[in-house]
Amino acid sequence: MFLKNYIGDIFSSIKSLLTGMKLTGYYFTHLKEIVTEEYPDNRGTLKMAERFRGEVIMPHNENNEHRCTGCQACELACPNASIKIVTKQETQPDGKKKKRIDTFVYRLDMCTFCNLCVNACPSEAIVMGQKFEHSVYDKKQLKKILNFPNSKLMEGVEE
Amino acid sequence: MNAEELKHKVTELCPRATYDETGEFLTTLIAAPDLLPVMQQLAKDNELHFDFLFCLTCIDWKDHFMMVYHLRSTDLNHCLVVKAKITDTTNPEIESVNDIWRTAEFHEDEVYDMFGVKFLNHPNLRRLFLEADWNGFPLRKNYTDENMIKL
Amino acid sequence: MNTPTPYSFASLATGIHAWLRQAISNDTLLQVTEMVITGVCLLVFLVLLCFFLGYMERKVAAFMEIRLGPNRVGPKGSLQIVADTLKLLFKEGLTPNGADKFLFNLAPGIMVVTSMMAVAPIAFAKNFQIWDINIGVLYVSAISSMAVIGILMAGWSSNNKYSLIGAMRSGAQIVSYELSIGLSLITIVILSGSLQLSEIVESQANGWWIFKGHIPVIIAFVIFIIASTAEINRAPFDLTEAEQELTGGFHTEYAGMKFAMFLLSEYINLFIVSAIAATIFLGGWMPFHIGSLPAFNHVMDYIPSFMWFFGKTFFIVFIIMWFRWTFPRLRIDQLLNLEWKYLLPISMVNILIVTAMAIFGWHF
Amino acid sequence: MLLAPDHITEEGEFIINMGPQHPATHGVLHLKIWLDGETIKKIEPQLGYIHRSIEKMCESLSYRQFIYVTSRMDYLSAHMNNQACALAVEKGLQIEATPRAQAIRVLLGELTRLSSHLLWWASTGLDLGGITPFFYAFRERETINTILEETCGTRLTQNFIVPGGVMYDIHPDFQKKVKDLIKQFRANYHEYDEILTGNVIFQNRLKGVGYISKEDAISYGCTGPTARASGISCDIRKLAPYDGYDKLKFDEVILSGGDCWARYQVRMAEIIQSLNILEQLIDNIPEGDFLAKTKNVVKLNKGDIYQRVETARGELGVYIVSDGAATPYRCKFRSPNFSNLSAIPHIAKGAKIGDLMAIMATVDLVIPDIDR
Repeated sequence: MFLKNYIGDIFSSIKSLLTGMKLTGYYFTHLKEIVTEEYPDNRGTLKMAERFRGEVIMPHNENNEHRCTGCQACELACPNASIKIVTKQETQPDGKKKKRIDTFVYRLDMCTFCNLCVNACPSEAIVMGQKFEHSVYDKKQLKKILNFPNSKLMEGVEE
Repeated sequence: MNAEELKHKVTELCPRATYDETGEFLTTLIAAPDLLPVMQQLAKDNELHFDFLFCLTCIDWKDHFMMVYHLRSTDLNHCLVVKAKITDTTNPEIESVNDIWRTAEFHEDEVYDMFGVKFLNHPNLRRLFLEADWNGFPLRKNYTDENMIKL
Repeated sequence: MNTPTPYSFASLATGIHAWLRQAISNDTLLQVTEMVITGVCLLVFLVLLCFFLGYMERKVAAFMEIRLGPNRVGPKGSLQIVADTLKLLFKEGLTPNGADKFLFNLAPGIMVVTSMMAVAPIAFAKNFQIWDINIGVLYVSAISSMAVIGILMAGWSSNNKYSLIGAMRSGAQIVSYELSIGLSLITIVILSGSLQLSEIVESQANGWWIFKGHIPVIIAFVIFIIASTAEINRAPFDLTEAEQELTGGFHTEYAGMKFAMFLLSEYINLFIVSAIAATIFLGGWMPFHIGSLPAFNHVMDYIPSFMWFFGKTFFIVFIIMWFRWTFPRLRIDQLLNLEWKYLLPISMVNILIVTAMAIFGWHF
Repeated sequence: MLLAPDHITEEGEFIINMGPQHPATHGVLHLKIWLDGETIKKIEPQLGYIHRSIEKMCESLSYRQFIYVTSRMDYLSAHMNNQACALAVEKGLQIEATPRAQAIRVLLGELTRLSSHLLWWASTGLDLGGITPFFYAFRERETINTILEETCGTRLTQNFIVPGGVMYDIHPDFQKKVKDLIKQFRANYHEYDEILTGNVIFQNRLKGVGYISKEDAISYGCTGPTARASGISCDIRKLAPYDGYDKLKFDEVILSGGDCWARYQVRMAEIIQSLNILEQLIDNIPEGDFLAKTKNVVKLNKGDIYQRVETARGELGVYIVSDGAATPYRCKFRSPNFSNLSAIPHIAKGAKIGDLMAIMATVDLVIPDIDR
């Protein structure tokens, strides 16, 4: 009885080991199953998901106009203070003075990509961008100004 | 056992307990010196049999500390929240419950680390997360640190 | 069988010898010169072999793990291992504070030297052998068990508890598995009646032992493969390194070229056990013959003998790599259980059967 | 941590420090181990290497903001952590997420659980020395992460849940991709059995190792698969259903073995249960809004809220004490790993070093969740 168990043990063990080797052997001989993505080489075809949160960007149209009214809702919504909005008073053509953004400072190094700022924005001025290769040699370069130089508020956003 | 029966039963164990039924679980407030005998009874009693301490924490209410114990019975499936008030804020002390529930050892270490509440008869009271020579207790409301950033 | 094939190394070796004889008249000097030439050739060969084995291991691992493996340096990543060696060369060779400096630096040397010594009696091709010692089997098993000294030395002198545990494990492990290796080699020694590797190969001219010897030799072969995997500390028996438990075991504290020497010796050991298995069980450089098919046999004879040897060797190397990339690791007590409760009793019974086979002439 | 000299070792013992940089502790866990040869006599966990004081941070974040921080606790069940916080806030506001939002939350939660269990399976193989299984599991995990990325925008720390619902509606391809995933997973599941579960070496490493009895598991506060392997019924999805788990058909996997092998089997069975839940729900996502109307500034009434959620590793409790302001007065996270860790010194006593790897692998600790 002992001998029977002993030999049975050996054979069942060997069988279980061979099952595993069969699987690895299958993949060794089926090279088309390889799932590796050759990342820096496939940059051309690599497409991030459309909701991918890579960075906060402020889209501008062809007339260099953005939609940010400077309401600071995003600044308040940000949990780790990575957004800072500096506003200025600007004289409109009709003579009225209005609050406009001077600089929209976005600190990528502090951002956790939680999407709360985009969610909070009432005028859809900021969105999440698809770029994800953010490495730079100097940390200072991660402090970005999102509004382009001399950009203006789009007509009709502020109502 | 529903909240009414629990209340009745706990009152038998600790006549001085007060109750609060606004939350999801029945909450009972007992005095700190009564804590250990009441807890032992709660765990041992066959009708209560609170064998599972699933949360142990402390709240700093500035003028006093409130220890909060969330108890559940795994076989009878009822919950009870026990609160114990520690009035001494400079040198807070309370009995350890780690004899009853072994999980309390780590949770009490954490509370000691964060609030500075000393647990009597604790086997190895130590600063669990912070260094042994850390100054102050971070989760106290009056804690200040030169490196703290105010958002 | 004695017609020299055009690829034979024997004629090359004889040619060099004759040429040197003309140039150097002094016999001692001639011998020393030849030794140096052999040594240098061997070193170059082994280092190149290790490059190849390293590349092979990475590729085998990668394909089994549905990855691509190294594919950047050189064509298909073949120079990756060269790049890694260069990196290791330029790394600082740290010696930890409190280590026994002499033994710490000596240990990798001992590892490499012991594994290189075992290459001597291996017959790489027909009539091509460095040293045809008449106790070849004994020599190889004696030399290979010396590796444990290097491991113990490295583990003890590192002044690190992980290293020490790893070294102690390896002591228990290698001493145990020596037995099974010896016993499984003895089966063939009994059958062929010789300890000399060249004679063992010759005895397989009419068929490899694994075919001639029926089931007992197959069992001995399997035991040899398992035990030698354990002997050279490869997964699933890599308890001396046991990365997840001991962070690297006996070579935790080694860096740079000293660490590379451990790798070197690991791959040389891998090659040696595979070569021994190929020589003893699979007929060394003997081509594959089927008795009743003379045409087929003739075609087989045209494949040069070193191709046969290396083909067989790398087949076994591949099997050992296949083990490594399939199985999880054993625990130390299970490892010793496997040896003392399974491999050793089985190989003892096996030897009895083989002896009976040899006496009654039951094999082919 | 300094101990008095006479406490340090007895005759024949020695201490090794496993971690904070060790391949098998999956992060910066530091275990101080008293050894006698290879046998473990005592373990003392030293924590705090990744302590970020999340509870203190939460005291200065608003009820909308503090959800995102919890992704960084148990990063492998980030979605469930967020869900727990959102549910706690909803409980305080006495609102409920819309049916569609609830279904989305459950779907994403189960996907996260699946991906977390896959990572656990992969790293269990890795801890026991088998490297190849890791890649097979990551092939499926990659598919899951791609689905999560498409809908949530991030792969690991999603932060997709807001009080009252979810941030966006699901991606149009979501349903199709999840169905493909289920098909792929069921087709590949036999490989998991072949390479690891059925392997005799692997079974021997787990069977009879790291036993914890039912009483001890309760006393140490174990939850999740660790406790269910000891025969405790503690699945919050059954015990205190949230987000419509009561309407779904699935089994709570309970085994009585109590050893590493039982814990392994519980998790493997939970993978199948998660697939079942996904299958039930994927075609029955209710139509409607994905976000209930809430006020812009969330303020809770004075009082306590305790919300429990079943994460991949056990019961996560969010205990919010509110004083009526816009930020929590005190926020306590009862993390499953913290309690499970406290059981490890008890489980591992008398085991070998190699067994400790099996124990830590099957208890499945995530260190940032312990330290918080």
